[in-house]
Amino acid sequence: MDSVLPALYILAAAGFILALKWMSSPATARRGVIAGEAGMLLAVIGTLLRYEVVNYQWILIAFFLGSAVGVPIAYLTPMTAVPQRTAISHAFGALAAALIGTAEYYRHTPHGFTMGALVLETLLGFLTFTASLMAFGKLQELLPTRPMTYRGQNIVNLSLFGLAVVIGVALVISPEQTWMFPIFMTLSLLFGILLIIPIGGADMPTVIALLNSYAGLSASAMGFVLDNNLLIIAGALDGSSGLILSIIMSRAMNRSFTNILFGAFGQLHASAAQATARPVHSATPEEAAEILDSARTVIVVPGYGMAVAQAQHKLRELFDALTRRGVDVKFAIHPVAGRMPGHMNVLLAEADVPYDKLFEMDEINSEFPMADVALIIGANDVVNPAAQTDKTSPIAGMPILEAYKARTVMVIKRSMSPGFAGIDNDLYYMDKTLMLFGDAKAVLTSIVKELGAVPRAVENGNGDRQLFHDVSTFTTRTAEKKV
Amino acid sequence: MDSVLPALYILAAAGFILALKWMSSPATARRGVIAGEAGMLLAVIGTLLRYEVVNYQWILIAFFLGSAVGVPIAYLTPMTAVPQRTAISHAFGALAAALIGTAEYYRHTPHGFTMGALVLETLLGFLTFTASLMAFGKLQELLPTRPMTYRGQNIVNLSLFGLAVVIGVALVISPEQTWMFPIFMTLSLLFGILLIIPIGGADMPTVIALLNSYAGLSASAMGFVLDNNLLIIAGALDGSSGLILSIIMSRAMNRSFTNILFGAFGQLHASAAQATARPVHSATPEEAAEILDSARTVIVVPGYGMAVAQAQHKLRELFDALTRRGVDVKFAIHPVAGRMPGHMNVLLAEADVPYDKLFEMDEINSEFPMADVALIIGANDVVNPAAQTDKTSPIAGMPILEAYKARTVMVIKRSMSPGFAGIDNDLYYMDKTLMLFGDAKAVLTSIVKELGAVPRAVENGNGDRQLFHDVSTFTTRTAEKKV
Amino acid sequence: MKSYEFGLWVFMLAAFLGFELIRRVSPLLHTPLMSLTNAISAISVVGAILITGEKDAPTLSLVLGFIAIFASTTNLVSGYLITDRIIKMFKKREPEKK
Amino acid sequence: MKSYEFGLWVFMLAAFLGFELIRRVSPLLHTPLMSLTNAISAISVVGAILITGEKDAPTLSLVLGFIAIFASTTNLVSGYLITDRIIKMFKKREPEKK
Ligand SMILES: NC(=O)c1ccc[n+]([C@@H]2O[C@H](COP(=O)([O-])OP(=O)(O)OC[C@H]3O[C@@H](n4cnc5c(N)ncnc54)[C@H](OP(=O)(O)O)[C@@H]3O)[C@@H](O)[C@H]2O)c1
Ligand SMILES: NC(=O)c1ccc[n+]([C@@H]2O[C@H](COP(=O)([O-])OP(=O)(O)OC[C@H]3O[C@@H](n4cnc5c(N)ncnc54)[C@H](OP(=O)(O)O)[C@@H]3O)[C@@H](O)[C@H]2O)c1
Repeated sequence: MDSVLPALYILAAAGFILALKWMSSPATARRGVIAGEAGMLLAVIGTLLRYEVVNYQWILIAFFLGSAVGVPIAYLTPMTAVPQRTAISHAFGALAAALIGTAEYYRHTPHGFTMGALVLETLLGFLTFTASLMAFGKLQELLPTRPMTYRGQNIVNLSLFGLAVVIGVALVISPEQTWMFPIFMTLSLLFGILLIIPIGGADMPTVIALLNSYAGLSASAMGFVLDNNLLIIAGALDGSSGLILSIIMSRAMNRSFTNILFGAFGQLHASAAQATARPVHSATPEEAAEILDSARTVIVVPGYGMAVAQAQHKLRELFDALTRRGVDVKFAIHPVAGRMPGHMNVLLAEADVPYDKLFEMDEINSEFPMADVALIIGANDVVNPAAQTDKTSPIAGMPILEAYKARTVMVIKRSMSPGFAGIDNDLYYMDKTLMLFGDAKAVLTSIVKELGAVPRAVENGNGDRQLFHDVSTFTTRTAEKKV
Repeated sequence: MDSVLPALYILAAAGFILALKWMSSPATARRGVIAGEAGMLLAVIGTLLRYEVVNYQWILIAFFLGSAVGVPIAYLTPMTAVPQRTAISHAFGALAAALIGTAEYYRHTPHGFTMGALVLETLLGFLTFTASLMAFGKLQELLPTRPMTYRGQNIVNLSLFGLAVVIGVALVISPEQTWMFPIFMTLSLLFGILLIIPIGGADMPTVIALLNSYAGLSASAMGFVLDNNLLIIAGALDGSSGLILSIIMSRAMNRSFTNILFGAFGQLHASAAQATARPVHSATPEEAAEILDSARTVIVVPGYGMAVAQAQHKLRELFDALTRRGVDVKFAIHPVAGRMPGHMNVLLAEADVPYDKLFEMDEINSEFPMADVALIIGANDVVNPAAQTDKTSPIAGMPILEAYKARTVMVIKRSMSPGFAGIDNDLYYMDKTLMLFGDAKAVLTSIVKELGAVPRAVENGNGDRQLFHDVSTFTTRTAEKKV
Repeated sequence: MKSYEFGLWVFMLAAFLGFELIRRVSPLLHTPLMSLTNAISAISVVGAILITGEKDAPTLSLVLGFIAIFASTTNLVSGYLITDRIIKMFKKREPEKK
Repeated sequence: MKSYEFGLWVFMLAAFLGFELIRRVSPLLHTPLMSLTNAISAISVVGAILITGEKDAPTLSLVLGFIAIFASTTNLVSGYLITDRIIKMFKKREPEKK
């Protein structure tokens, strides 16, 4: 037995590693999930069999309750709510780590290096717990999503954090002073809340990835406390995953961590969106259907609005209808379209769009000049040419999808109101741009219906397709907020 | 001190990891070498400072002697001899590991798991030692390079290996039976020699990579014996590197390990190369210079012959001359061109060809149909269309550079004799193929000289370049072995 | 060697490995990646079992451990199941390929 | 925990890491990669120092250790220097780029 248990743990760690390795491509991803599950199973069995573990009843009850809660969460969470679920799950994970650290402290009161690890574990655990709960609240819109700021906020937060660190160090030096522990706990919990208050709801995904990283580090620290390699490894894998994702996100938004954590960005620029009354061309779904039908190549740019409107299934229907008519349809996916990494990919996959039709920014940008139509569905910042042209813009330097280079640009959104970054988009005022105002799902439904009615362009006797519309003839109206 | 030394080791390991990480691209490769050097320095210092180490004089003398031998090797080895140097260095490394294991056995006679590791260490160490020496001998042509086979060879080898394993196991069971150790040693040494005898010189690079892997494993095993993590890590990194390189090589040759180790491949097919007298077109360097000068795009395919002839510098001159004349010149590098992984890249880099002109097989294959000239210099197997067309060919299924799709194919080699795989190449007999018989360096020298004499095609009043030659007018002669 | 020293070795290697592995994950799969790492972080369940199941665990350990097991099991179960659910959505359309 | 058990952890992680790292190395650099790993394998020098420098090392240890230090130092020195020499050859041509 004594030589089997360590082997189980090593195999469990290998399972987690393989899980991440196989996650690298869709073809092997399922195998990855299975490897991860196998790893977890081995880890749990390997732990239950350890000779120190003698008391099973509470464990089994907790297992049962946890599964009873976990299964419905897994099956009932709509795909659009995945960010929230991720947040709440970080809260749970961090809470577990923090509580284990607390229990260990009161039971064994370790010293030296181990106590240092324990302090780190509980600090990160508790702050990630409350911070993730706050993030959940903002994403689920239980809390106001706009950043809440007040003068001197950063100073207050930093001093609080400083105080927590000081007490933490004091605990490491003299672990016997148990009266300090509850204070330390409270400060960590409080800091988690204060950390999130000034951050806008739209910045949550980056913050969540960062919290993922903290939760991972907390688990690693627990591994040092309990002298358990498996915990150290799983925590380190988790920690690096969160860190990399947040780096990818902030890079794709061309922003720094400090800016996200202390910038209260969403607030700052919300005011920049004064609806200057400039004329735009708008079109009806029938007109849009005609144009799409006569195009040879269409590039669809989905964004956050598609997610909100849950329009992915209708979009698939449009894709099918156009493909059947011989139109070449591709999807251009910006790395931060939507509100979490890979958001669009998941939604489109859910709606059965084949993933070989989805293209990353670098792959597709060169194709926009050849595209007849760029169909933008509820995306805004990710196609805003200001990022390239206006050096003073808050999104200056952020890489964008160059939809403005397509021959015709069609935009589905409800109004002229801006997106996450809160800035106006010149794309909408271009001569070749047509606005299709309305909810993404509703507009797409109409277009699909109209497409059924329009006779196929290829059947017009004219073998080769040609764009026969002149955009400038469409209704011109003055842009106003519609919502 | 006691807490500094482990830190030095951990940093050393991180240095090795970063070294490999930064080796991934030319831009960071130098940083990688420095990280590796720093890691090694930390490891050596960290070891010298350990309290067990009290006796310095022998160590310093050995350091000195080793450096005295190592420095000249590093600076005097010509680039074409890098494979041999690699082989001899594996021999040294493996010998070190084996001797340390031996010393440890006689000093402490470990038991159980540790003894198992020791047996593995010495087995792999000794066999890699002799095998690498043999490989060195074949590559340096001190030994006959053709595979030496006899009936029942595989059986003899396997029984010898089996015997070594049995004695090894016996040693693990009762380590006190010291009389077995010399027998075990001798068998391991012998097996190393016998392992290489049936393998052809041209298969050596793959074998060397495999030996690299063994040497790494041996170092890892030493880490288990001496209870030293740094050794375990460095050995494991080494071991995986060798394994991956040998997998890459055998995959690019479309062969399996077993086939290389037991196949005596080079021998088998040497007989297939009967010079069936078929006519080929041959041309003079002047004619070649004219054709190259009038081309717009030239793709150069270098091979083993370029390495043997040391023609890389002349090739660079040709590249410069053509580029100056406005010809677009690219280099197509097959993964197993030459005799070791990355062989062509190093030689061309040595001759100052910018590495952004070198293209891997997958990148360039689609460009051959658009190329005016494919200039093949001492390459044979890597452009043999039989790999795609002839299912019975020994290289069937090996991915090739599709030089045969170019408008004109020019081949520089000394004769009609085959390359490493020993098979005829239909490419040479195509109507659009011109053979330039001679040593690669000599032929390239003449072409470069002629190019100086030919007036520039673009200056012929005719703005656009055009191919003005008709290949079929060139001398036709009957193919015969020339060497 | 002290045991935390071994811990540092393991942590260093695992952190490097994590970076290399995650950097390779296609952006296509970033969402399931997040839920997978979530599920993996439920490994805290191991620590929770250890403190709850111990012989003569004090009530505090029992209560905190119980909550910790509950919380991590929730993560574990929902994390893997939802990852699986998401992954299943990713498919090439077979008929189109042939 | 027995010390070889830790060794197994470390070995597993390092082997995975090695695979991930090496798979990423551009084929352009396979030759210097081989000499770099060669140089790294000279880490045997650590073991050699340990057996040679020990207090009261028997003559056998001294002799074998001496040879081992010599052999690995040769590798170490020539491995790094030649890698450096090869790497220096790889350069983009600057004037061409601008
Ligand atoms: N993906 C990530 O990981 C991540 C993380 C953090 C931040 N972000 C940020 O999120 C932004 C994402 O850009 P994005 O272009 O996808 O979105 P966006 O810039 O936020 O724009 C979304 C647009 O969708 C429209 N919309 C909302 N509901 C709609 C509905 N029901 N039907 C139709 N349209 C609707 C909105 O206009 P109307 O109100 O006029 O309809 C809005 O302009 C970026 O700025 C990015 O930096 C992303
Ligand atoms: N790169 C690796 O890692 C590696 C490892 C193991 C095996 N291999 C094998 O090596 C082969 C490499 O293919 P390859 O196309 O590069 O070489 P190859 O097929 O061996 O052909 C080399 C050609 O160069 C010619 N040649 C020799 N010396 C010459 C000189 N001084 N001047 C001009 N030409 C000369 C030879 O023809 P003449 O005698 O008529 O001149 C010969 O046909 C493959 O079969 C591969 O599988 C490669």
